[in-house]
Amino acid sequence: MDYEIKLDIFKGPLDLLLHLIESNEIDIYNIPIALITEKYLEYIHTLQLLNLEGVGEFIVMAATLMQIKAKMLLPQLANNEDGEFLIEEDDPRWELAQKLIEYKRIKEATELLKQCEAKQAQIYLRSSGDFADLKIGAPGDPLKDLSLADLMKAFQAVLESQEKPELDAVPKQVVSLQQRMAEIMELVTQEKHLFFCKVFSMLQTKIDLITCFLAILELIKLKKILAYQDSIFGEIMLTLIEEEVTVV
Amino acid sequence: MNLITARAIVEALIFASSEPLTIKTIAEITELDVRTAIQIVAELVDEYRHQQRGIQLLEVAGGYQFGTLPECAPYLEKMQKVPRSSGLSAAAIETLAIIAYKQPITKAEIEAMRGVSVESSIANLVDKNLITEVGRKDTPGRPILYGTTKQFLKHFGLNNLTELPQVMDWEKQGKLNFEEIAEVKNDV
Amino acid sequence: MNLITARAIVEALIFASSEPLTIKTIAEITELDVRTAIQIVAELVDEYRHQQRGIQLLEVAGGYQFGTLPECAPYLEKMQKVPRSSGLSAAAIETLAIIAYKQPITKAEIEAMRGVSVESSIANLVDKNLITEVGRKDTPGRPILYGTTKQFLKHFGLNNLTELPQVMDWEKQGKLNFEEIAEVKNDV
Repeated sequence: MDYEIKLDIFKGPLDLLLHLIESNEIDIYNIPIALITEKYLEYIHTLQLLNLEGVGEFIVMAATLMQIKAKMLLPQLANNEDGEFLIEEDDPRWELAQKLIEYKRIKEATELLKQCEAKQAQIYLRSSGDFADLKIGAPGDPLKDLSLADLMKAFQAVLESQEKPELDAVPKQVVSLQQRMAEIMELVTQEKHLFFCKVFSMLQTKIDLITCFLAILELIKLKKILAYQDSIFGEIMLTLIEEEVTVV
Repeated sequence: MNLITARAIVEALIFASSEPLTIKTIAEITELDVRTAIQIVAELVDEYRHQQRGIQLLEVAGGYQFGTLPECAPYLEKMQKVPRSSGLSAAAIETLAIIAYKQPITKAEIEAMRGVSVESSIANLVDKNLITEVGRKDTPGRPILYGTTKQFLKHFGLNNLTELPQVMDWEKQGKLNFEEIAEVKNDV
Repeated sequence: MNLITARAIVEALIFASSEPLTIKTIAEITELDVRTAIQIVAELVDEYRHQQRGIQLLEVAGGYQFGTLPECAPYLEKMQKVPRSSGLSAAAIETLAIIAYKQPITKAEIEAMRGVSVESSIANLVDKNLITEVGRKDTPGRPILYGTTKQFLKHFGLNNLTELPQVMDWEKQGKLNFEEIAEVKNDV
């Protein structure tokens, strides 16, 4: 149990390594690789005994450490044929040191971020409570508050907005298409700009509605009238085509 | 805790609470006696009322809660309708709904249903990885067919599209209507 | 709409919005010009600051939002009906720190820096909407690039990424400057 807590403390091999370096007051640019490897392996051994998850990553680092240790044992001249001084980058520990320094900064950044979080946690925002109806989609997650029911509702709304005339079981012809067309022509001539929905407002039966709709379509097709909208969601208007005007 | 900070605390409590806050709870949390709590709340109600604010402190369901002034409602409604840079607009949701139920579907087919251009809705939905190109329709111009993505399914917790809740059998009804309309036309 | 009611409306809008409200949106809804909107918001911020209230008007994630004073936190904690965001695991916050300071960055790059797999951290952070895909890196396999979200700014009480606290000698190594990231974000 005790070790499980320790594993949680070290967020990874670099974290552990950094801990070993700092607790032993070691210069990050001059790591006594043999000593550190030994200490590191000790810790890994305990982890393995406990057979905990995430040990693999610690073992990869152990292998790296041992590789560095081996390189350190090679005569330095092997890499330095021209007899120049070793530059820092040629030190087998260079890369590890860089990683550790970078990781130290990450830890610092993490600490700073945690402080921001703690500070922000002191500030309570208004709970949406009463304003559920004024919910505004959260950024980043476009679907955040969108449920399947909302999606269905949206689709239903589209369906309902569709021309969906239902017919009486036995269609009875009240006004013929020709008659209706003539009527509409008269209306449009009178009013110049006629609301599409107004044409239907006087009609009662479904069959009348359909006939009327077909009459409008027919008139549009014949280029007698023009249907247009002022804005995308605006009312559909009907107007008389005087001469040659493109039909929408 | 002097009276001024007590007032601030009470204000903060009511503000942050998801439910109307009772005097009893306020007194309990602030460790004030009930009479002082009542007095503080009354003062707050008054203050908000007389400062021509957009917020008021209301007594609701036996507790206190902040709310906006009724006069501001038209603006709040407007806010709801303002398309947010990152959320989906009502138009985009509608387009998404059509694609979900009617896929694969072309832009022109969606536009025919919605009656408006869906160019930007589609771009937005593709961008958010909710819909994607699924092929080309075998009609002149070979228009792009759109369908929903895996991410779409994931969000709604669906395993596949057959799990979409049923909406009244519209396809069938649509056809039926057209046939009937055709009949009417023939009768003319 | 005179100035006093405009102020009330702006106050109501910010109050009712569940998200920080930008000046742009405020101006749009109220039909005020941007300068007037800025002035009104600044006045409101000042008013709240100087009235010893329990609520303050905060600038967060590029917008304005009401929040309680930190001094009230001990009392709010006592209140049960207050939803609190769940904390992040130590591993997740470390991954998040790397992404915040080094964005845009790929999973492999983060793993190289942390020395451990960050698969689950990333899934967790994406899930919490703190990070998101911001693009693809132009390298073999075109790996996903991650960046922080507006929710991230909100969670940490930052107005924008330049407000991230400085880490010595670190920012310089970032591949993109923050203004560029901000631009990319706004386009998403």
